[in-house]
Amino acid sequence: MKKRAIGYGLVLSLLGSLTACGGSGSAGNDEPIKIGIITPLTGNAAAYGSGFWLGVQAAENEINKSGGILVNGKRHKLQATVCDDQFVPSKSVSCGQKLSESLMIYTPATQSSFPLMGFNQKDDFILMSTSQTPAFTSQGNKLVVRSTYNLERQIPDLARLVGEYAKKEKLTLKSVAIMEVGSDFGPAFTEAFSKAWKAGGGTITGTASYDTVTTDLTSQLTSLLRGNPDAIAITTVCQSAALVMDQARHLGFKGTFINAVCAGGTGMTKYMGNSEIIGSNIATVKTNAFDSIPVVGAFHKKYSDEKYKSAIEQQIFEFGYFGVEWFAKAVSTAGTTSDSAKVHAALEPALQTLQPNILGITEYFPDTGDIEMTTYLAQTKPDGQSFDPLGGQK
Amino acid sequence: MSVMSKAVLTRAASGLSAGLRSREPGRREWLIIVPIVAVCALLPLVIQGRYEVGVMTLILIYAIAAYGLDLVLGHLGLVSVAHAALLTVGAYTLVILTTKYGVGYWWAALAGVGVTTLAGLLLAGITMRSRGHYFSVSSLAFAAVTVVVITQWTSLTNGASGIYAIPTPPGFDSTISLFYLSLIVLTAVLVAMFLLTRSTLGRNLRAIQADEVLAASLGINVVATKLKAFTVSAAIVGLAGPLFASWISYITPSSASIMEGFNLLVYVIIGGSATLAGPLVGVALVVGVTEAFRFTELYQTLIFSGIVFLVLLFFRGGVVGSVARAWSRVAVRRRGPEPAEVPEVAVGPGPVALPHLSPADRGGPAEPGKVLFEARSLTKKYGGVTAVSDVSLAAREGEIIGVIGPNGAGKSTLFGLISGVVGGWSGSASFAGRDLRRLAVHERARLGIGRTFQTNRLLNDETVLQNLVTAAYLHRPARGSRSADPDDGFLNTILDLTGLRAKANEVVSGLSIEEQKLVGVGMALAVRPRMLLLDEPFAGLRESETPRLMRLLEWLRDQGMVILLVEHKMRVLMSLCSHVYVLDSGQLIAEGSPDQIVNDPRVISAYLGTKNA
Amino acid sequence: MLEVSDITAGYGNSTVLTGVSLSIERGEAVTVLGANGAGKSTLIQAIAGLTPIRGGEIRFEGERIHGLSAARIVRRGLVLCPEGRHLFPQMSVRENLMLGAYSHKIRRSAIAAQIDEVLEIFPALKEKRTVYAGSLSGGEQQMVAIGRALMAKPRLLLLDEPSLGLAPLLVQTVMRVVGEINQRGIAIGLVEQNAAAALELVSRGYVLEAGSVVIQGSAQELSSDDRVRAAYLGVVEQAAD
Amino acid sequence: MQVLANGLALGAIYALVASCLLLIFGILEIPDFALGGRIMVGGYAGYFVAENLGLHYWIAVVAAALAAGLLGVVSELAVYRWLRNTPRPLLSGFIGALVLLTATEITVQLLFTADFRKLPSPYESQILDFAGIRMTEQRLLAGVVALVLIAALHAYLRGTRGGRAMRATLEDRRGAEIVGISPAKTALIAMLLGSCMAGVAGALLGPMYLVYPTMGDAILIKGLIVIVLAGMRSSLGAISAALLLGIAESFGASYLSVGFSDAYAFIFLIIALMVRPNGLFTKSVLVR
Repeated sequence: MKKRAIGYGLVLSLLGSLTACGGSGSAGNDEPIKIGIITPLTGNAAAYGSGFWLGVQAAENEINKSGGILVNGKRHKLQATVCDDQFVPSKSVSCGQKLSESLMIYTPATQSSFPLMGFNQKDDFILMSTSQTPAFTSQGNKLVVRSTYNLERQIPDLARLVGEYAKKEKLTLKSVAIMEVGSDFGPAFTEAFSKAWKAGGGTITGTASYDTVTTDLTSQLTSLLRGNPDAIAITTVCQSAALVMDQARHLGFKGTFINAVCAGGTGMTKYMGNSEIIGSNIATVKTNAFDSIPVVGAFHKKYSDEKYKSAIEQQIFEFGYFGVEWFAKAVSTAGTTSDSAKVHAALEPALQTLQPNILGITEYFPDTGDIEMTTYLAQTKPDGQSFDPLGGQK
Repeated sequence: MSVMSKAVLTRAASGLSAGLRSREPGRREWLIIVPIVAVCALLPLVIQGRYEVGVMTLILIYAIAAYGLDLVLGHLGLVSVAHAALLTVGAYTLVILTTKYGVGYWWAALAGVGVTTLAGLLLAGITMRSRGHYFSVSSLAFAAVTVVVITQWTSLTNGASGIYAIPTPPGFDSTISLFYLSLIVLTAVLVAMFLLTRSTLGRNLRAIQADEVLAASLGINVVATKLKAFTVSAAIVGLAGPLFASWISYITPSSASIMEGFNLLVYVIIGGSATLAGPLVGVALVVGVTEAFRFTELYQTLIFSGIVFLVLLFFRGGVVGSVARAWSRVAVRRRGPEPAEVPEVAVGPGPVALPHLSPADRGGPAEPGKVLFEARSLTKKYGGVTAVSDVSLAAREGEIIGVIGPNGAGKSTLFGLISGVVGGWSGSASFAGRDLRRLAVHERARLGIGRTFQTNRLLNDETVLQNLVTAAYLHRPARGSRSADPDDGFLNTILDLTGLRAKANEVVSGLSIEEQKLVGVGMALAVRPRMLLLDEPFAGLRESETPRLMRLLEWLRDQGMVILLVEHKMRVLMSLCSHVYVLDSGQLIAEGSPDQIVNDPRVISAYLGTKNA
Repeated sequence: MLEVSDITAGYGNSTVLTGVSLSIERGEAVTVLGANGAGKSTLIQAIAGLTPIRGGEIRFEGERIHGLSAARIVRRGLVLCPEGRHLFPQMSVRENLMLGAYSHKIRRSAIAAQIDEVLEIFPALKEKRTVYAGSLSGGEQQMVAIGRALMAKPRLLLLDEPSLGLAPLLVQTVMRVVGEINQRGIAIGLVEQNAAAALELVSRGYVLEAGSVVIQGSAQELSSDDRVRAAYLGVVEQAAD
Repeated sequence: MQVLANGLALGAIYALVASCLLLIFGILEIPDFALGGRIMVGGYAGYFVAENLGLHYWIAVVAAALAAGLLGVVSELAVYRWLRNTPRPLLSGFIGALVLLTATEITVQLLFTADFRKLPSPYESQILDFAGIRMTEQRLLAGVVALVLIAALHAYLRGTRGGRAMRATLEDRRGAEIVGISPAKTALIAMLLGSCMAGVAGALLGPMYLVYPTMGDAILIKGLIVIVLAGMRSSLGAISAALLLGIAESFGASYLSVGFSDAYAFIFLIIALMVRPNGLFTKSVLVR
């Protein structure tokens, strides 16, 4: 009886104290400019989402350390608030509603972005995303912006570069099998890549779909390898791509790997047991993979701290960082702390002042929210260093 | 506090206090719905802001689904993780119809309810025969397959990318109006849940949850009733689907995941399963608390885990169940025990005659001497052991037949064969000209075979009257009759015959063994059998109680009923039975009049003991 | 030896036993009679530590044993042979017997010796040592159950309905074995429905009705008590007519 | 043949996890979802010993067993023991175990972040090629160790006093209590053994599939499916069901649609339960 009473007390006091805490939000002092971050901090995608949030925080710190954002001669602090959505759409919506006061909400994935597209215009906030899905910018939403490629633009580039690579290395690289991840990106990649690849005279020998939760891919790979492909195209982030490559090699695959998402480098080698495999991996990369690009090298040097290592290896840190930097510059350029449309339009001139940048974003199209980005082909050496086999970067 | 509101609160408390198993709520317990809905309706006046109202709307929508789940969980005791998948099916139906086929919102929503119901029936069909963990894991598999099907059926569902720009219901496009629409639906669900727990279906579900074998022996079609429950459950979840789609405005297969289904379960458990307010309170607590502690980021999940553990350990009936129980305990201490609920049976001298029991309404008047039941060469084997071997017996109308034999001789198995609980036997059995072989337990009960069990099987958490009302399921009054007594006076008669009138409103588990035995007999009578199988009804009765039951059986016999009586008390058998069968090790070793039996040397050596022989 | 004073026990909201007291002396055989549901099994389970009591006291050889785990009670020499036997059906007879000695941490060879000793009492089980207990006949299973209880070296053996479901011949055998065990100096607490057989065996008895002791006395007193004759020995009287 | 080998390797691991689940379920009557957390903790323990301390892989495996075993014992003492005494242990156990899984995963993430890690193993880079069937040594090792552990568990259950006590508890709980077997102690030992084996599973999987907070989830669900298929009581049934499931999955993914590969296990289960609602390997038993 007594134990029971203690239990009741414990639960009630816990609930009570927590609700009390929850109620008191922190109020800003001099009208900070608010940016909302919706990202998975727990669950399967936690590693990815946390890296993104680290990048955002790094940019926020830097901006606030330098006194904040200058708008019409007045300095405003930047305030980034994070909301963990675990990649669950209903949580993304709650997060979006909670952060709808923000001038911009920035998310690191399609899963977190799409749920907000229903109300970002009504609630008047810019929606920035690292979504590569074409639909993100083809819906006529006036307040969306990408901080990465639209895959419709990138994938044909990839197919073309791979073709050039094969010619240069005198490799037989005609038939490709695709391991697509069962999210929105996989099928979209398969569609775009198949079209471009076949247009270049290649063939697709098969497609297998899998869930990122699944770690044993031997069944799918055994099936794909029956088509004797010259290469396997992989559409997932590095640790998952590493699993595919490892297991394909173990099953006797000797060809090339084409990575659409993972750029290789240490982000990949740390997950690979067999370093010989790595040399045959080629990938499209955005500028940020090459330390040899001065702006990228400098940035990586600045954030060489252990705590950023994993986020930078996953190439998600830079996206978090640059999106915030770009946004801050646009607010400053637009000269407003509240008019989202004006800020959205100002992203264009702001980008011009940020050339060259760590992501290699060269152009911005305000009408749709799409961007243009410099991409390269990368090959990873067994020691984890990447280089451009086509000679664009050394 | 006015007298009225005090009464309401007391009712409410007792309504909420239904702890772990569902029970029939009092007639006025629906009053608890009023404050719930009122508080919900007023909340947006206090708590404003798009985000806050949005969260509250989500709570209402999840609550609707949680009630649907609780129908299966609280009233059938089945732990389903597939209900989030059902919700998603409803949401997808709306979304696909409105965005791809341009169907109007309301029609699409209606279709959503329909398709969800069908999906629920499919789930029921797949899992119907599984119980306990088997059911849970089957439902888990159902959810997993739903996710895969939605993901892979790209042409219809857009696959993993999901569908966005989902319309809101016309006229309810603001956050606040969607909140009130959800509240209206939830109110309807609350009322429906209340009515359902007091309906025949509710009673039958409780009977099934308590004891499937008992339920079937009362003539309840267990499979059909479960199917009905699943249908209603899925339909309620189906109501939540379109609302959810409109609220979220973007839907992906992940809403159907096992984790989401598990969350729904947690809501119900935390709030209090099988209570009227529990699921809503559970959703509000869990969703509210997690939203409130979002700022703690990762620790949010740990806090959540801690709360779930504490509730599981200390709030054993969920928050609502436990708080209400504690409240009613305090109330009882302060004011003395609550007066028993107003008896729902008119008190008065019941009719002495039992016209309902006359076989007249069951195909002709009783013809004493006519063979009603006949069995030939009944044999039942369990693995290598023969429990009943080549037993033949017959029973004539207006006869009490005794079956005796040492424990384990096969008497209970024999009863099981006749009532249908035990299957897989050989031989033949017919009742009133019907072959029993292909008939299920409930069908035999409907044909007029009633029974009691050796170890008394009753609805222990319910009152005597509720037990009888449930048992009288087959003979409910015409639609529209409001009387709790389904057959004016019939249950009254049973109460008189069994002498249980004074205890009509007492909970069965609190009765003495004798009284519980009589409730068992009363329940068997409420089925209005032509043949009554009584398994040791006199065992455990005090000598003073024995004559009453004997007179009752004699009287029933005189009404033309057949009684098959397993009993150890020889004096009782001697005076009641016209014919006695003796079983030993599954075999019929003797039969005849009681006098013949007691003098049969085989019987003396096998059963009565050689000592005096 | 065993002193049960004024115990109350029950499940959930219902009370099964109210103020039951009884005692068993060293080496004595005592029976508890009662109808189905009178509380006999609850009483015996409460003594063996399988059902908690709500009030009263249970002492074994002078020490309080209520509240102790069943395992500790077994170790003290109070062993139950339960109703329904509760054998391990998919284990051999030998293994079942071995487990009977579980609470005494002794060497394998000692266990083997003890098994041989027990099998002396049940010669019929000797050839069935390696057979699964579940495949034995009811009578054999009952023998294994008693044998298993003996393996724990009891000073007081409680038997719950040992004749349940057995043919009369086997009932006699079981009762004879129980008598033999008693003669070896082991006290017996016997719960039986078969009152005639039980009263043959014991020196004293209690009659339990609706959770209370209503009659107690020596076997002769009980046998000649009208109420007992009417309620529990009716069968015998009828047969004698 | 390659497909069959893939399936058998997979099935052996399923069998190991299923055996742990079955042992714990049999004794504790809780579907121990949190075993997934202990597999993961085993993976992490192995990672730290092999990568950070640079010790040999086998020491890492032992460390994994110890860490997971310890966590299992703590879970039993701090959580499960109390959940079993609630009025609806089935439901409390179901919910409690799932919540415990989440709590374990979050705690590990808070301590070590959600980063993926590679547990180094000398056997991962060695590829065996036997008559056209290719497999890494690690994979073969995992399958063999899994089967050896299962055999060891059976030897323990058959041949020792403690093992007999455990089997007795599995067969007749009341009977076990009556002969003086303490249910609490048996539960603790079952948790310890099951968890240690789960920890080894984590260390075996780590080199092949990486180590991260949710690494145990998928394998756990497969294990659960296996024991349900097997009827939740039969240990030999569980092993057969595990191998069957591994092969079915492998063939399904290789020869049927690859898109549905993750659903084969579930569809397999649904069909099996429709035919045999209470498991494939259950016998009807005489209840007297």
